[in-house]
Amino acid sequence: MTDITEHTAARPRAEFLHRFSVRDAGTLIGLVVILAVFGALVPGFFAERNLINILQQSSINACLALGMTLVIISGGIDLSVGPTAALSAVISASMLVAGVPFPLAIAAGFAIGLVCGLLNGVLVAYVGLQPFIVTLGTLSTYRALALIYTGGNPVLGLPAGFRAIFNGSLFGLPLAVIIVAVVALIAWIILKKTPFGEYLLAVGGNEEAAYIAGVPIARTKIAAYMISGLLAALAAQILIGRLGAAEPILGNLWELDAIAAAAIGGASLMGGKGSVVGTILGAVILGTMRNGLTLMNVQSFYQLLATGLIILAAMLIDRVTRGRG
Amino acid sequence: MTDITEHTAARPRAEFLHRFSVRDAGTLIGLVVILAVFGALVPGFFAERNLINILQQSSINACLALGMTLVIISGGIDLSVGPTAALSAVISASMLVAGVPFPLAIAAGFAIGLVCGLLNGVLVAYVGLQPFIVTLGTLSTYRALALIYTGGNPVLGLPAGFRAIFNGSLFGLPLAVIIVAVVALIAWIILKKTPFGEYLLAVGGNEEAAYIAGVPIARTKIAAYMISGLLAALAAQILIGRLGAAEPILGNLWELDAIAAAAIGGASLMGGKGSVVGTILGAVILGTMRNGLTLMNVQSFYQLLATGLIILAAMLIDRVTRGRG
Amino acid sequence: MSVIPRLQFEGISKEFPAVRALSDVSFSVGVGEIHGLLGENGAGKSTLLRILSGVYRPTAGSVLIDGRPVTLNNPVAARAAGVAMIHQELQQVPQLSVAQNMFLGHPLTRGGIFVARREQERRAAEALAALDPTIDPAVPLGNLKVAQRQIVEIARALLDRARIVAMDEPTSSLTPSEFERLAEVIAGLARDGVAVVYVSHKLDEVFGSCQRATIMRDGVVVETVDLTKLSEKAVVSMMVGRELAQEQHRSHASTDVRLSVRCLASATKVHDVSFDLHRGEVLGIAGLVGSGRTELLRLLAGADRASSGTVDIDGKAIKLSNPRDAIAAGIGLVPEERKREGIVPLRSISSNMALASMGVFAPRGVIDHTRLKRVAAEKMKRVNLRPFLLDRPIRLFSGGNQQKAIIGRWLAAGTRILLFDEPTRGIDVGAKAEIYHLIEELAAEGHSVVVVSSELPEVIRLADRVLVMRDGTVAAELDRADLNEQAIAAHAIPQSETQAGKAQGHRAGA
Amino acid sequence: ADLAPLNSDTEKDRIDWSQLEAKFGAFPKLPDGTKAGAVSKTLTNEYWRSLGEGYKSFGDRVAVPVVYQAAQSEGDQLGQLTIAEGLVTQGYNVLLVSPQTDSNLQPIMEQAKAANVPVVNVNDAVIPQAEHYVGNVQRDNGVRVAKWFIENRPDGGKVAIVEGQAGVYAAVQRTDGFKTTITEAGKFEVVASVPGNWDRQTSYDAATNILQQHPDLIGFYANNDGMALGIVEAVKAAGLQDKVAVFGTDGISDAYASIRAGELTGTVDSFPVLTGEVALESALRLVAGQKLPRVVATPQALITKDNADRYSGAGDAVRKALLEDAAAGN
Ligand SMILES: Nc1ncnc2c1ncn2[C@@H]1O[C@H](COP(=O)(O)OP(=O)(O)OP(=O)(O)O)[C@@H](O)[C@H]1O
Ligand SMILES: Nc1ncnc2c1ncn2[C@@H]1O[C@H](COP(=O)(O)OP(=O)(O)OP(=O)(O)O)[C@@H](O)[C@H]1O
Ligand SMILES: [Mg+2]
Ligand SMILES: [Mg+2]
Repeated sequence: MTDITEHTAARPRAEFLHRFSVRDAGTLIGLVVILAVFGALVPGFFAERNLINILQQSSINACLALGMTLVIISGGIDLSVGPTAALSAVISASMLVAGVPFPLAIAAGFAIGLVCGLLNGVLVAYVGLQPFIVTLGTLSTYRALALIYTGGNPVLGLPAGFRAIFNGSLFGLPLAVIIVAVVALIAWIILKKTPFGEYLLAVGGNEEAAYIAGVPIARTKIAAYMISGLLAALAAQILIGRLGAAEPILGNLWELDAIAAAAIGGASLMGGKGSVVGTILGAVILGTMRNGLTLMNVQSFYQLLATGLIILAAMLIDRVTRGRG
Repeated sequence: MTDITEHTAARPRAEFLHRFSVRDAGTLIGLVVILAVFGALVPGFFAERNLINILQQSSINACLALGMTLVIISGGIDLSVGPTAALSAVISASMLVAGVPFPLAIAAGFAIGLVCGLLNGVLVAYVGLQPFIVTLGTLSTYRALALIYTGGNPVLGLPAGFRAIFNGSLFGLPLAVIIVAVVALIAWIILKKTPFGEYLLAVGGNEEAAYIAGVPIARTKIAAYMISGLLAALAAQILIGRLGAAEPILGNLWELDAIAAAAIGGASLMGGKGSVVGTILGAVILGTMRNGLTLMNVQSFYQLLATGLIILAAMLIDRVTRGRG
Repeated sequence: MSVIPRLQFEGISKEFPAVRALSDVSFSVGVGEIHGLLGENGAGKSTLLRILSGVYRPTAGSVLIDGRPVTLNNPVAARAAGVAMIHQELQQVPQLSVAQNMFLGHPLTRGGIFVARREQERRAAEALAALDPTIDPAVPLGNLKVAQRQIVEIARALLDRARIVAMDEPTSSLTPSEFERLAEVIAGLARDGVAVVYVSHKLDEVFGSCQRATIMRDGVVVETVDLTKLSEKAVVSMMVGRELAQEQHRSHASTDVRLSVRCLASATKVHDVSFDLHRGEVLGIAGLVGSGRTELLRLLAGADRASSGTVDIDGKAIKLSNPRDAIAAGIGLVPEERKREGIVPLRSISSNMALASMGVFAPRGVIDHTRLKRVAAEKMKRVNLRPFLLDRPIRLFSGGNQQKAIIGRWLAAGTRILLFDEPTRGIDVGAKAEIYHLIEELAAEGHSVVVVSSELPEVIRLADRVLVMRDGTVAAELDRADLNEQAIAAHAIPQSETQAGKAQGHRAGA
Repeated sequence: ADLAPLNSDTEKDRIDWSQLEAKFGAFPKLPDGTKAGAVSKTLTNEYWRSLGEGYKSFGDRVAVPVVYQAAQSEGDQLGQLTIAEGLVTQGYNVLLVSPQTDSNLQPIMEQAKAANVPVVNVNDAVIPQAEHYVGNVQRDNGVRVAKWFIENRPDGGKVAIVEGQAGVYAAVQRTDGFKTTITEAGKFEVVASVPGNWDRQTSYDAATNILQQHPDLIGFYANNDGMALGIVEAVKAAGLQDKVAVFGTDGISDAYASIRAGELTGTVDSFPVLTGEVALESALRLVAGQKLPRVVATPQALITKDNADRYSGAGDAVRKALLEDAAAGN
């Protein structure tokens, strides 16, 4: 019926590692199935160019989803990533257009992301409001600030030099993909190897126990939201580099994709559980799906249907292969 | 720091009632503050006609939010209410246009709502998937079905007789308001007076203990989602009665408003907690805000800003007046 | 004992909204002293220790360490002041490994950046060695049984090399032999000058380890006594404020078979269990940790599904696919892990009580609250709930009173077969006597009762007949006449020593 | 050399759609196997579906297959980019794009250039680097409605605007065109300009509130027809249908029906089917190597009960009517 009836065996270390990789393997199987289906249906799907496209198209969502994963592990949620990105984007962009040196403008964008995250974090951790509703409130607030700041107009004409930073390639891979891969590596290290990672799991897993053990609850939560804000800002920089313009309405509905990627990857919205590898796979699953459906020229209503069904299917495959999420 | 350090009072019956009304009183104070502000700023804000407008405009969100509250209490969430409403609306509407008798067409719409809820519930309760991600998946799926069914077109020309059912007035109050008030009363009775209400609170409060105590976990959860689906369908009927047309894109982002109303009203997204009175007040707060901002002719960017800030402010007032949510 | 005590409580008071949990509590603990803290459920022991460990702030009064007042505003400050605490409710993160839990909040790092996992695991293993070397510090804590988790909690406190160790019922789920190892560890701490405050409802433990003890009742100190000069009985009467009648076992068993279990097996732990339970009988089940007792009860309660076997009640075969089936058949389980499996924390005592018998209270679909109130008042009076506040959320009650409410749940549901899993874990002598008395009364009324307990005296006190389980099967059935601790232990321990050594987690239970 | 950022409303290098044949001759012969790819905003709006019909009907006429895709919602910027990138990789000879925003399809311009595929920006949001634009003047939309009020309500009065999604190009332009024109006329007061988020229900509620506060309102202008139809219901519910004029934008079929029924006062039709046909024609002329001006302007017209029939017949009839209009100089 429920997980009450099943209990996991208690066994030594090997089992522990095994158990973890099994979760991610579930997600991986989901991805492989989807790849196989599209590979069979779409000629040229496995062309190197297309595979790179998929990675590139998944990179922004992956970037956000990594931050989202940390927040979710801490027992929270961040619905404000899109507007955070927008605010960061329009401010960086208008500085760039005004001739401010790149590093300064980029730093300002990152600072915006951190401040947005800080505000979310403080309201959740110190004031004690529910994360969902806090970030629902800031979702509107940050978006409004971006719109007011720009008067609703896009900021156009970003310098080519700036765009080159995020538009280049290295070893045949788009820089955006490489940047996100590095971010993923760092996130993985944070989660697996640092005290902060443990704190995140502890705060999300059992806040009371964490408090009694002396874990700095508030600081841990705030840091998670700040990282999420920072990564939203990074995603914004990548995107405006790609588009050459920053719009105040950029990042609409990003939060849903990011949450979907994290959840497909095994993060539990009850907190205390989530995986960097899983999240990346989740983002790639979503990216692959969009790419494949487009190449198959599926009409948009049916694409929407497929999106819904594939999210459900991915969760089912995941559930079957790795046990209850 | 955390709720470990502060605990709410404990005393006999009087205190118990008191404690509960204190929570709702927090929300009520929020509403009063907002009313007072708009009353001071907007001439004619307190005109009877306008107050009725506010109730009428809050009624659809209140209807959804009631279902959402039950789902949230059970420890879940229902992101698919908007698309459920859309699917129910287009199917009822096309039956009406085809000349099917009203009761049958309305019943079909309700049936659709129940089926949508059933599917959500089964995936959550029996398959054991996370509610957020299940309903994120069905959010796309149900929307796609509504779009495919109508080819994206609105269904127009609803019979006047049908529209009259939901557009009438009784004792000077719009029928929609009365219907939702009745629904709220039923929800209140369900929560406070029936075994099912106790089961909802128990399942959301401690699923494992509820299981051992013989609570039918799966059925309780499924029933919550089905009620949410049914109320989405009811909201859809009210809306198409009012607008005279059923659009497949109806109900976009309804879930966020409904969740916001429930959360402002004191429901905890961790489950086991929530109040019908609070939710209704939450919905009226949001409705008042929209109404007041429109009357003040606040420019759209600033309306967005105000929406965000008022959600945050309502939560803050609530937090201050009634202690940690 | 040196002149300046290591730890002094001076006039500590603590008020929760509407509850005065402590008033003017003062006593001191010397360097190297093991000081018992005794009192009934709700006396305020945990509250005092939570103040000591920085979780609560006192309303008045101060704590002195080595003669100097200290501010203990949060757990970190308390830890810095040299206080380590074992909490009554296990405070652990199931997702993290054993070692990570033990070092939570103050991990060992390499270069201040990375967690030194290996080193943590090594040190954790060292701390665990004296208590239970079979626990692997690298497994996720959620995979351990309660008893093992409690040992981890103890080992965590030892890591700190604190000046003061507060232990709030550290042995509530441990067996006597595990206590013995703990007692040695505590004695070692005392030799090193650590002050130990030891809370337990198991008086023999307190008498065995402590010289002095402070007795509390209703938030005030009754007296600090020298245990070498007092009898257990005298201490008990100081705790409860009255004489406790020593009751003897009385059997009410009839010959009618009520429950008949044949060849019951689960997919994992239980193999081929058969027994009969009679009307009015109290059947004890003894065995080592992991012998499958809990799982057997869960099968009977419908919480887990049996893979084979039959269960008959009054001669009729019943299907047990979920707890509802069991409840309908008149079976109710009082579970081992009260917090996780027993209570709905935010709900009131009445709601928790009524949960299993909603059908009774809502014959026409709407709950008859007057009736519910009446029944709740009646049942809670019968189990002697204290404080008698039926609408107060259950999470604010002490463990013993939570347990009483769960028993009340089955009384209200008209259950005829009651399954108790460690019924007096964490429960004080007074309440324990009440629960024993209650169990006997229930038997006298014709209920059939199964009691699983790791405390052999408890089994012997209560049971008309005892099944001894070993490795998931019934190793022996002992009649009351043959009942003694040696006999039970002889059947509980696996035959060959080598086998016992191999089987992880098996610890001598007697 | 970089092109100057395009402003489709003011660009000098332009031609009216009716002049195409006169200036560039009959439709040229195309290379064998020519196929066109198109991506638009969302199919949940009839406007974009009609545009697709236009693509298809012209494609059928000249035997060119057209693939027409759309994003899942109006806000789905990256999804649309993904679709467009897919079309570039799949080797279509020309792309027709209707971007969600001014910049979300920017990368396509570069990728397509690298792949030597011409891109035509069709309507609504304007990519600054676009080399080719086919569409109408968004701002003109609002201007036409304002002019109707100025002509038909000489006494002036209170008017209100219900806007589309905050920050969306078309919404901003239409609102601005209406507001500026009507304010300059002097006698009118814009008492409210509030968001309707392209949503019928939101617009209904907003209109109810506005009417309640300004029962003497003489008219509404909504940024699209769906919102306008919601407003019509609110006006009816308030019993003011004889006093309040309601205008929408887009000319979807429901708007025509409502106009004929005497409920909606009018809409500004921008003839999406015709626009689609003209856009594909222009795109294919580019494939054939013709050098078209940067902007090809497509028609729009204010539709009221008086002229509704003239503009709602079969495709060719409408085309003829619009050609007449063009010749007459509106
Ligand atoms: N957070 C709280 N809020 C309100 N009352 C509380 C709180 N914590 C404890 N109490 C009350 O304070 C009193 C003392 O409780 P405490 O837990 O200290 O007792 P105890 O002696 O440890 O009991 P036990 O032996 O059952 O563990 C009880 O009446 C309890 O209900
Ligand atoms: N060797 C072991 N190592 C770790 N866990 C064990 C071991 N043996 C048993 N367990 C745990 O015990 C469970 C089954 O034992 P069960 O709880 O039924 O025994 P029990 O006799 O009731 O023990 P306890 O006295 O602790 O309640 C298993 O699910 C398993 O998690
Ligand atoms: Mg205690
Ligand atoms: Mg057990």
